[in-house]
Amino acid sequence: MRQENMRRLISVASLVILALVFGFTSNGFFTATNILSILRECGITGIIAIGVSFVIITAGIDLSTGAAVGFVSMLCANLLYNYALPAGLIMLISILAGTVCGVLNGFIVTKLRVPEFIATLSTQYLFRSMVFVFAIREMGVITNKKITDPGILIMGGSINGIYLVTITFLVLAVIGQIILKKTKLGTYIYATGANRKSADLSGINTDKVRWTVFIITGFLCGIASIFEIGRIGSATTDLGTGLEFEVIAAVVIGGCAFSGGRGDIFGTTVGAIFMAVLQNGILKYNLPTAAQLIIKGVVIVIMIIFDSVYNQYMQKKIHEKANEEANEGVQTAGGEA
Amino acid sequence: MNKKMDIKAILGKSQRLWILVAVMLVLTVLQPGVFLTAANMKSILLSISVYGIMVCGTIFPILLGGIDLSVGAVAAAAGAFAVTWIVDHDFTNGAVIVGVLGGLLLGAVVGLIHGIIVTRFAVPPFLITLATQNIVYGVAQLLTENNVIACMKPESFAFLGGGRLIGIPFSIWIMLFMAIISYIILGRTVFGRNVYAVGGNAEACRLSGVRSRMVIITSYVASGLTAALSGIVLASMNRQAIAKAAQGYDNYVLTALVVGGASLMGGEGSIQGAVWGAFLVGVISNGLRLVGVASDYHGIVKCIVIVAAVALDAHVRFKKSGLQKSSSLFKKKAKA
Amino acid sequence: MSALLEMKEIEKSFNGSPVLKKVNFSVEPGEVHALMGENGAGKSTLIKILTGIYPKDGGQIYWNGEPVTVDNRKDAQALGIGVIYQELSLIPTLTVMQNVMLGKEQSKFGFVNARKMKKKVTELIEKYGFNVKADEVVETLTIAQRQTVEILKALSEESRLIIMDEPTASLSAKESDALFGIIEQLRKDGVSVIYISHRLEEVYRLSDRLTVLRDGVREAVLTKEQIIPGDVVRLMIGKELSEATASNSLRKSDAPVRLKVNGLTKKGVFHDISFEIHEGEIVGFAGLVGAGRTEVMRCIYGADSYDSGTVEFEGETLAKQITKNIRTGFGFVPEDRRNQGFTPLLSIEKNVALTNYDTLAKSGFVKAAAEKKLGVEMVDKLAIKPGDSQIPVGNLSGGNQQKAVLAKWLSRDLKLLIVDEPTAGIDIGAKDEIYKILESLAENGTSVIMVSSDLQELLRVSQRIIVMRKGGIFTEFSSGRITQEDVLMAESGILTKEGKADE
Amino acid sequence: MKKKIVSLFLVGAMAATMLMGCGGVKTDSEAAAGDSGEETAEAAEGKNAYSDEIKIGFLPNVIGDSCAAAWAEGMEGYLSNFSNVTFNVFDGKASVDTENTIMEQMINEKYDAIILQATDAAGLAASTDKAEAAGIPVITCNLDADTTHTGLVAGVDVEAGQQIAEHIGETLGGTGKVVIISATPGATKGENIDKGFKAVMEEKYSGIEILDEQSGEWLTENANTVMNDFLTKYPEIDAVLCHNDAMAEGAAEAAKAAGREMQIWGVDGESKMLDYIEQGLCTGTVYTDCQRQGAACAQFAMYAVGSGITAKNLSATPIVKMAPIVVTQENLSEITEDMRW
Repeated sequence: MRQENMRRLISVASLVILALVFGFTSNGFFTATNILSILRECGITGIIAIGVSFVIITAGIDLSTGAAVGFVSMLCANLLYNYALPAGLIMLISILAGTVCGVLNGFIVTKLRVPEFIATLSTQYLFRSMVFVFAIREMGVITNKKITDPGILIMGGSINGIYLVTITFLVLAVIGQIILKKTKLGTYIYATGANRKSADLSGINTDKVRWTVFIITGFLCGIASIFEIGRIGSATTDLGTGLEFEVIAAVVIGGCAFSGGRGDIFGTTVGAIFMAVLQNGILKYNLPTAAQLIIKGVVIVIMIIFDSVYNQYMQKKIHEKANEEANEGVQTAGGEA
Repeated sequence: MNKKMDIKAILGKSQRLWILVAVMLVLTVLQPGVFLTAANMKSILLSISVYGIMVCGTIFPILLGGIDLSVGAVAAAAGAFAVTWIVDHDFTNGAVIVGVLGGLLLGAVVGLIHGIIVTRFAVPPFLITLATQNIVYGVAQLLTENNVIACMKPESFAFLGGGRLIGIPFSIWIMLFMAIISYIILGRTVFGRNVYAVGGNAEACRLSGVRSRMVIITSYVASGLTAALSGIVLASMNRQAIAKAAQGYDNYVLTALVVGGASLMGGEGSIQGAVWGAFLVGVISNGLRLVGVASDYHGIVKCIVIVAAVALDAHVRFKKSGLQKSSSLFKKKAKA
Repeated sequence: MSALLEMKEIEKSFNGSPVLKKVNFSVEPGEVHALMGENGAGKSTLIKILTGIYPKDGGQIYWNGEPVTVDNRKDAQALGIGVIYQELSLIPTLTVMQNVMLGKEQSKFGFVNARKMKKKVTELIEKYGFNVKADEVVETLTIAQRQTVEILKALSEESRLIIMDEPTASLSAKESDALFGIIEQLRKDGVSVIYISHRLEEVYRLSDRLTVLRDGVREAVLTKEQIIPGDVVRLMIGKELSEATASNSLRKSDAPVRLKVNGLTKKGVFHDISFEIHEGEIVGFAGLVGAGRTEVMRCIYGADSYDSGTVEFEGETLAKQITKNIRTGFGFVPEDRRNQGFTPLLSIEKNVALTNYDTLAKSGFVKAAAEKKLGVEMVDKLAIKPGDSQIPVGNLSGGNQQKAVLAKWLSRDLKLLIVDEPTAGIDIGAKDEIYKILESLAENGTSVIMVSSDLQELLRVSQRIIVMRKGGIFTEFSSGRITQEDVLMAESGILTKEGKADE
Repeated sequence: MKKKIVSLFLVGAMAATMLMGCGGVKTDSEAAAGDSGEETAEAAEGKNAYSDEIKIGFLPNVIGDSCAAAWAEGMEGYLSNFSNVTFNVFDGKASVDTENTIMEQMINEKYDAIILQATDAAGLAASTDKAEAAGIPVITCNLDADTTHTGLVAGVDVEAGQQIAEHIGETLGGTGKVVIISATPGATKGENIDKGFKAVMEEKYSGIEILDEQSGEWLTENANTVMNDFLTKYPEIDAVLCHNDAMAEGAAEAAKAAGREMQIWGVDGESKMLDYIEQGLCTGTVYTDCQRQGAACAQFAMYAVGSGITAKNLSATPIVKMAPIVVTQENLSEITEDMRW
């Protein structure tokens, strides 16, 4: 338990250090507006990252989230434009459509036994195409339309400067953390990821768990889509392109291991904020785009390496401790024999 | 019977590649006299040649259970280096040689860095190569100064991507040549044997005296090299260097590899499978265009074919092994 | 009185080859029923069908006389069947409590009641006096502690039938005794136990009845009175094996020294290890789990680094590099066969070739014909079953896997072979073959170091026995005949015989 | 389990609605207008173009292609005359998400003017509104934003499509077969070219058949692939319309390799395309002087900064149009060396 707290402390510390570096070397980083807009930027990534954390903790991966957001957003925009459905219904449809995306991913993974990476890579193609199926066309030509429904646009808004997406993200993160740590499902997610075979042996339906995490991810993609169209005030065909990689980067920087069984939503939240801070801070320097890219890459590489070195160090310590105890055990065993 | 076994062996023992045969059959019927012609096959091969070259090197990290997502960026940077060097040195043949070698070296260096980071720090290659992708694209931007650098001469450079040998585009020859080299390395050399072995169990290999680290580093270098080569071919084909060249090619490469039977867990896959995989993706895109399906909807068909191919393969394997209960879905079908 | 469990005419095939042929098997309430058989006889498969992991091809299972279907682990659990697996099946990142209660959490609306569960697990731990705490994370525990968590898991299910598959494989003597105590207690509580083990003396001591499987057929069912050790072994393997209880005559070798280890130390793991190995000698290393034997061997081989001390090989200081040591004539068969011994997806041929490319390749290119020839040769020589060098090693049974690992080294000009627990989890027939291989190697001048926890094996094969304890060398037996008891006592720190008696 | 999550979310949603009910929630541009209430008054007077510190940002759809480079060059050329102006170029990465993020940041950093090439007209409307509400004039370059803003220096896309259609129609004599290699589906510029092209074809040249349209995703190599497939499928093609020059070059290579001759048209007029036209590989393009277009944007921006004009003072977006110049081999010499980019 203490180790877990130590790890959290370190990840928060690295976030703070990064923020301090930006704060002292650039202008206008530590202003209320900027910090609020950083929290806004990480909102959509963060909401999806909660679901993807679940997936990665079960040792899976989801590459289709960006495309799913694109598809759901376009579907909503289409329905708003063509049928002028009420905002509440649109939100429901959005969440439902996202969930369906998740159901499909889960179906391909568990029922068709296609590995997660391949399954979600191909549904990424599928969802991208679905965007065009629902794209609004005029005389056969795609014409993206502005959304005028205030109920949707308000979702991109803020209360006293705090964006709704930020609030939702944080609320969902807390719920996610509770699911992971306090519920049966959470325990099963860890068990499935750390050792699927023995989770199966313990009577856990791991296929069901894996399916569930995909459904949760889809559900969250649906929620994220509402904020996406609320913010942009439209849905465009390229929406969400590359989002899946940002999400995965946030999740992994937040401490979830690809090998499964490790990480939590606290870490993911820090990871999502870290990525947003990095993106925001780099833009502050007015550097050429090349330098921005290079700095971003270098910082992430350093973070990953640091994380790995730290983990190895902790593993070694655990190992040493176990060794010592084993030797003590032998001692007592021998003494009494 | 015997012949059938041979075809199976060539296809890399993977059922999923039979999908290719089925797809080609359907297209031949749909587009008689158009699809199954030498000219069309040539244009399919040409369309996959650039990432086909990448596949020949990227398969190495994949076989090790790793991944290289930076191939697109490396291609852009290498192409940018070659072209800018040639442009800056008066388009001489000498400049072409230096430019191409320099580009390849750049790719190799990126691969080397990946290899060293992956072996030294035991970090997930997925994330590392995703991050270096930014850095390398940054380098490409530096080289091109965010502009299009046209390079219409000399002939020797244009030949790499645009020339023809016995009526077949030279980039196809390069792809085939690289595929054969990969095939020989994987199938006939100690290094190739070691790649499969390390991908299956790195620790066992270390204890058997295999220099696992060297194998891993060399594999990433190979991936960087072929990515650079394909970038140079692409630059030559387009007669220009741009910083955003080859974006998304990592996706094409992965698709080709997984459709071709490679397991992302490592230890499984073959170069012939990967080339067949790339070819299948090329055939689908070509076929959809010939049939006249708008490019908007290609993704739907691609998704179905990939899932069908991989699911069929998985199903056959599970059925054969008898170790796991077959998916309930197939069970129901069997009963019905 | 009807049987608690009855399995009738169970059938199962893998890849078309039958593994179980109409097997009958039954367990009475409150009995300890041993299930015996060589590796590949079908024991594990039978158990996996019983617990719903594999679907059966034919036959019927009866529970308390009622026909039942067991489709998954949950079904088995609902009936009251608990399992302790040979391979540890815990979730390393979860706590002891979470592991014990996995799949049977006490919860309300999906939320787990951690306090209640912890109380339950703690009570159980106290009842049996185990050395773990409920909220420790499993990955921080020792192997023996993890084993106790496994047992806790089965106990917590309040099962009426507990299956134990090689439960003592990695337990110390004291821990094993504790386990036998638990089994006695279970028997008294009316709980039945299916006990699977290769350690015959445990089986003879514990079991009320005994079923022998051979090649997927039930060979015999014996009651306690009918159990005669020689008979059981004969039934298992179909021939009689002499089971020596005392060692060969131990002796010091006069041959030149091949390996000289002096003051080898790795902080916190082992210290001041010094010994010599002569040409053509088989030296056994005895000791309890955690005594540091494996670690010493890995350091000598060059797989791990050490802090101080020297290792000399034929008078020259040894490199700390595996590749160089292999060229010098080293061979190494690791303890953890599955994770360190072989590459499961690759064929026998390619696994064997892995260490032999210095002769099987020319300037980096593999001589495919020679590679194939070696594979076939090794399969024939070691009788690896099934006799096809193209089969992936992962698909073989444990004994055949171990033979494939040994085969990696046998075509080389070996000067020193280190084998670590060479026969763990392997049936008697295969064990015997492996001993013969080691002996013939020694006859041809190869020095063999054998680390083993199997006392019978140590006594049978070794010419000298070095006993390690708590990271140091405790004593060495190098003359006369000794018994299992002598070694056992030494491992626990009591000297019954003068170690180096000839001095 | 799922029920639990849903219900928890619903509680959160209800809480949010209650907050909204209190009138606390503001959309983005409302908030921006509120924040900068005082500043707007100040900005209405404008800044001194020669002495005040002025920050101008340029956010193109994507950087790395020749158009963006030429625009940036043109802007820099003009703005470098003012020592008090700092000028920054960003990368929109052809993504609405990225452009919105960068827009927001420029607004936070109180840029004095933003020159924007909107990846999507509707997609950037909200951000543009927000900027304008915060008193920052937005000048769109080439691609419009679907809302009233300070100015648009319009590209020639619809017109380019029309002009090319006219040219093809005339030279083919009203009958023939045409294929289109289009932009990435959904890209505004491509859709606009298509609109112009198809409208003219339908109206005036009904004898010309549009055989097929496939996407080359802006890329030379993809256009080459698509063209190869067209050549395989259609034994007779008289003209090809490509949505940009890069794709026209790829199509030209494919046609050359197949030994077929036809008209190949691009749009943009980058210098490499002019070379292709000179060599007879391509037929023509619609040239825009992108450097001058960039300079015009910069001038527009400086005018807005100096005068303090924002969308508030306007009822519709003022538009500056660039002249579409159809370039073929005959008039190639009119595009002099210094006009090439």
